[in-house]
Amino acid sequence: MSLLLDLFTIVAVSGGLFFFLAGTVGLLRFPDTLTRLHALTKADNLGLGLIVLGLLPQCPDIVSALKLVAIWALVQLGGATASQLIAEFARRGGGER
Amino acid sequence: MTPATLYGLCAAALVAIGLFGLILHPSPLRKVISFNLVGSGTFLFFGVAARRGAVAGFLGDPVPQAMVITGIVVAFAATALAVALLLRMLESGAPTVDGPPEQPDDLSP
Amino acid sequence: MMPYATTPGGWMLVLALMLPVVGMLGIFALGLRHAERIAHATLLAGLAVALAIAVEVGRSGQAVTYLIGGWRPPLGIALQADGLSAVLMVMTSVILCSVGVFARGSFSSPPDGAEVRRPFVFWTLLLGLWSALNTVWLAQDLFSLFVALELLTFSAVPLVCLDGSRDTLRAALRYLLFALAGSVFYLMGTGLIYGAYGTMDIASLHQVARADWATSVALGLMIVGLMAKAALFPLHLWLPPAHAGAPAAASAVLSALVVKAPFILILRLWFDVAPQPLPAAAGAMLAGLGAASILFCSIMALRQARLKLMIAYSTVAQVGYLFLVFPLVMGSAAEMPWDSVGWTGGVLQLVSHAFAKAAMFLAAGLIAEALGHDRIADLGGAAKGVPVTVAAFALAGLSLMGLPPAGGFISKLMLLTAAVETANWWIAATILAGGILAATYVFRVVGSALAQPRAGLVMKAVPLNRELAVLTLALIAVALGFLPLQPLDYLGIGRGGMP
Amino acid sequence: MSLAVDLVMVLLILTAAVWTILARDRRDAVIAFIVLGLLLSLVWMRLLAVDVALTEAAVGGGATGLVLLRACARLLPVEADGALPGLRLQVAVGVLCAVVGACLAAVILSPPEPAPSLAPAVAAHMEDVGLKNPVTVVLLAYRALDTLLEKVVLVLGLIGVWALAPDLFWGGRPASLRAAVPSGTLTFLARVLPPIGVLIGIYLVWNGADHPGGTFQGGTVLAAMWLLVMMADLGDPPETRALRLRRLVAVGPALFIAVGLAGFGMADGFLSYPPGYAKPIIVAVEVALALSIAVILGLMVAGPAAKEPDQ
Repeated sequence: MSLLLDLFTIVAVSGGLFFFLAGTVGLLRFPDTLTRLHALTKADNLGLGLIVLGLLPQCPDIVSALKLVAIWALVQLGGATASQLIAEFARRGGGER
Repeated sequence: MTPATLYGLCAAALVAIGLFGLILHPSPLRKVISFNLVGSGTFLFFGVAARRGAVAGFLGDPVPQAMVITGIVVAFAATALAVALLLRMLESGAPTVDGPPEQPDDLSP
Repeated sequence: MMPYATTPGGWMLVLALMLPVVGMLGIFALGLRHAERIAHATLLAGLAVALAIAVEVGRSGQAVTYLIGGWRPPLGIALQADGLSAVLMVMTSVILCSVGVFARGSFSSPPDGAEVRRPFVFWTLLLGLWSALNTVWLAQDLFSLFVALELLTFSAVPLVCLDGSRDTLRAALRYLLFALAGSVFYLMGTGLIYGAYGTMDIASLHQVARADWATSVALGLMIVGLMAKAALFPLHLWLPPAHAGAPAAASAVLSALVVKAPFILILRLWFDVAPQPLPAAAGAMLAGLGAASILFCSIMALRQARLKLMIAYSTVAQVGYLFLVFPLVMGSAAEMPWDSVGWTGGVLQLVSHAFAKAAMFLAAGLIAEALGHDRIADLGGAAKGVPVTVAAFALAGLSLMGLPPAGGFISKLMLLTAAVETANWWIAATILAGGILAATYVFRVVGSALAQPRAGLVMKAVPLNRELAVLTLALIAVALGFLPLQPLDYLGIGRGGMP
Repeated sequence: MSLAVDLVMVLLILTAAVWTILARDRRDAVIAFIVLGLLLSLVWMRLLAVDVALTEAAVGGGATGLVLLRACARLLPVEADGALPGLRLQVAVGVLCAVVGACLAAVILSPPEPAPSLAPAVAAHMEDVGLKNPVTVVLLAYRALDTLLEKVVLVLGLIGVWALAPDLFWGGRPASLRAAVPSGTLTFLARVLPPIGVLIGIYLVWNGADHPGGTFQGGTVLAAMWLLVMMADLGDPPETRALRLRRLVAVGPALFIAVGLAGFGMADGFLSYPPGYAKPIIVAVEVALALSIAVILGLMVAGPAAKEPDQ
């Protein structure tokens, strides 16, 4: 049983890493702020979700598992707000440099 | 080459880079940032001493770790005071103290 | 291994530290209405505590020690008042009390009880500065001394830009940047010392210090950092505009006391922490910078048009005298460094300069209040308007120049004899040249103050009690001149445990 | 293999540091510094110093970054503000810094054997204090004087920041922290996050006695939540003359000193705790300190008074 869980963890975490990589490539390749923002938020949220999912079976007890999920939720909240603010700033023509 | 020694060398490099900025940058805000860099390097030296002193079942020697926490607090207070002083210096275009400061050239509306 | 044990009078050391902090927090929490009462009560109580500690040190013949929380170093922190610290604490409290009396005039809270910025900030920072100074004199732990140095910087910098004009703000920012750079260098040295010895306590370091590469790099960094904070010659650029820009009461405390704290730390590192004997070249280098300070900054003082800027430059010069002590004491024949003439001469120079410089800055403040400006060229009529202040300025100048019977004379003579004994002729020459330069810039001011006033010069009256506060400081500076001309054994108390 | 991770971390840090110094525009320098702050908190995790990692993340990346960003926002972008003086000077200063760095590296590369440590001494006396987190035991028991003086440094820093207000504005409210253009998203965040943040802050303070955490880390999180509320214009910065605010700032250090002085009577000296009662006293002092730190940090970021006190 634990072998299955370890296998699941490896697959999920590596999937997450792949999405992070995709997000970073998107950040470097895309032309303007809004598309970069799009790439970043989508890939990173999905990447982090997969990593947290992958780590859940490794948690010693339910409390630390819940802490992991809480961390994931907070990063979602923070990330979404930050990207909204940057998008509004970009749409208002800020950050032309 | 233990991790502690590696981070010690990184600390030495941080101090050198920060000192370079502290001496050369004419703008006070950049000097404050460079001071924080040198501070981070200095705290890493305490961290290396703490990691090497990890005995008696502790993950690290708690005494230098406590000193680093005190040092970080003092460094933050120093940065906040320096930045407030810098903003007030640039705002106080007018030498008179009593009236509200009129806007000099390089302060955003 | 540790000579520390809490001695009977030890609790007074804690009082000396905590009294100003409690006073400052009281003023902060209760507002300005009570500020002056709290400040004066704290100043008087602190003076009593400092005198009691000095008496206890003299009576018991050994250092008064206190282990904070009952924990023995190297785990805990020890406070210790040896002869030197007791003298410094009494000096600090006497100067702060007279500055308190002087400042009552310029920093009084308005009668309607409304809270105003300048007096509130002045009284809180003055008490904060005092607790920092007492910690520097007493703490035996290198990291606690770092926190004390930061406490000192945080109290002193806002005092410099208290009047809020643009150039004092620029001077305060430059002072803060220099002080922070010095503190971070000092902290780096402490980090390396902890990495090498695993303790921060001065007494234990004294017994285990090895003359290896790590220790010399650490002590080198710490001393360079402290030199920046003590405004020694190449790193003195921040001091004159900062001390001249501050209000009179603040610049008196800055020049007389705040600049001395880093020097005392260098003295402690040099003679208590460093493995003895230290290379003579290092001592000569420090003395060389000190001599450069004396000559260069005395000449700069001569060329100043404003009185307060001239006094600030003379501060840097007189601090240069202190750094001459290192080669004189190391080369002396006396078996213990503190039995040598140079050590007593250096400490006496520090104390007499503190009283003389405080009196000078306060006198300059009163002259500026009376005449409305402090341009040296036309101080004419000051002697008629504020005679007691000009007399105090002259007496303080006497001590600065090193003319008998002032304290400065005794200290410079002791330094001179030490220089002759240890055949450091260039130091002897510097001391004499410094004295002559000091004489020229003091007489220039006194001469122009005695000149005939311009026609129709109207002068503001200055209350007598403020002038008397300045006069007492000047008289103390002169009274120091009646000390005997051989090493004071009081200064050697409590240092026996450190061979 | 783990050394490779550290090597990558060191390379990342040095690039961020060089970028901070050589960035042409100050905003880029501040952003690079914030990145550096977060990387450093990872380094502290690698050095197995969890309390310090929390502090570095809270301050290095968070509070200091916020102060510097607000400074950038209030200073018009001067072009190429990061321009360095002449090349010859750069080379000279570069050599000097390289020498300092080399001396430090040489010291690091010759560590003393066995590495000196006070850990056994800390372990030996920990049961007298009754707490299980060694760093908190050192901060609040063995070296309690340092922690007390550090809080006094914070209060003096606040007085120093307030002293920069013009005489006319003394006692008034600091400049408003709200963004130039109000944004609905920020208001949403400022309504959802603070309750969670306050809970996390209290958890950090409460947990600090036995596990990593502590007064300063918890206080910084509480201050961040207060600043977030003020930034979203849901609350104005308080009047600096309000006595309630002043007593909130002074309550932490004052209680710490009172407990310390009480040590004369109840225990064997200043800042020592009666045996058996050490833990409840220390936790009480920690709660008061965290409150004061949260208020002081928030006020220091808000800055000096910028408008006349309300009549």
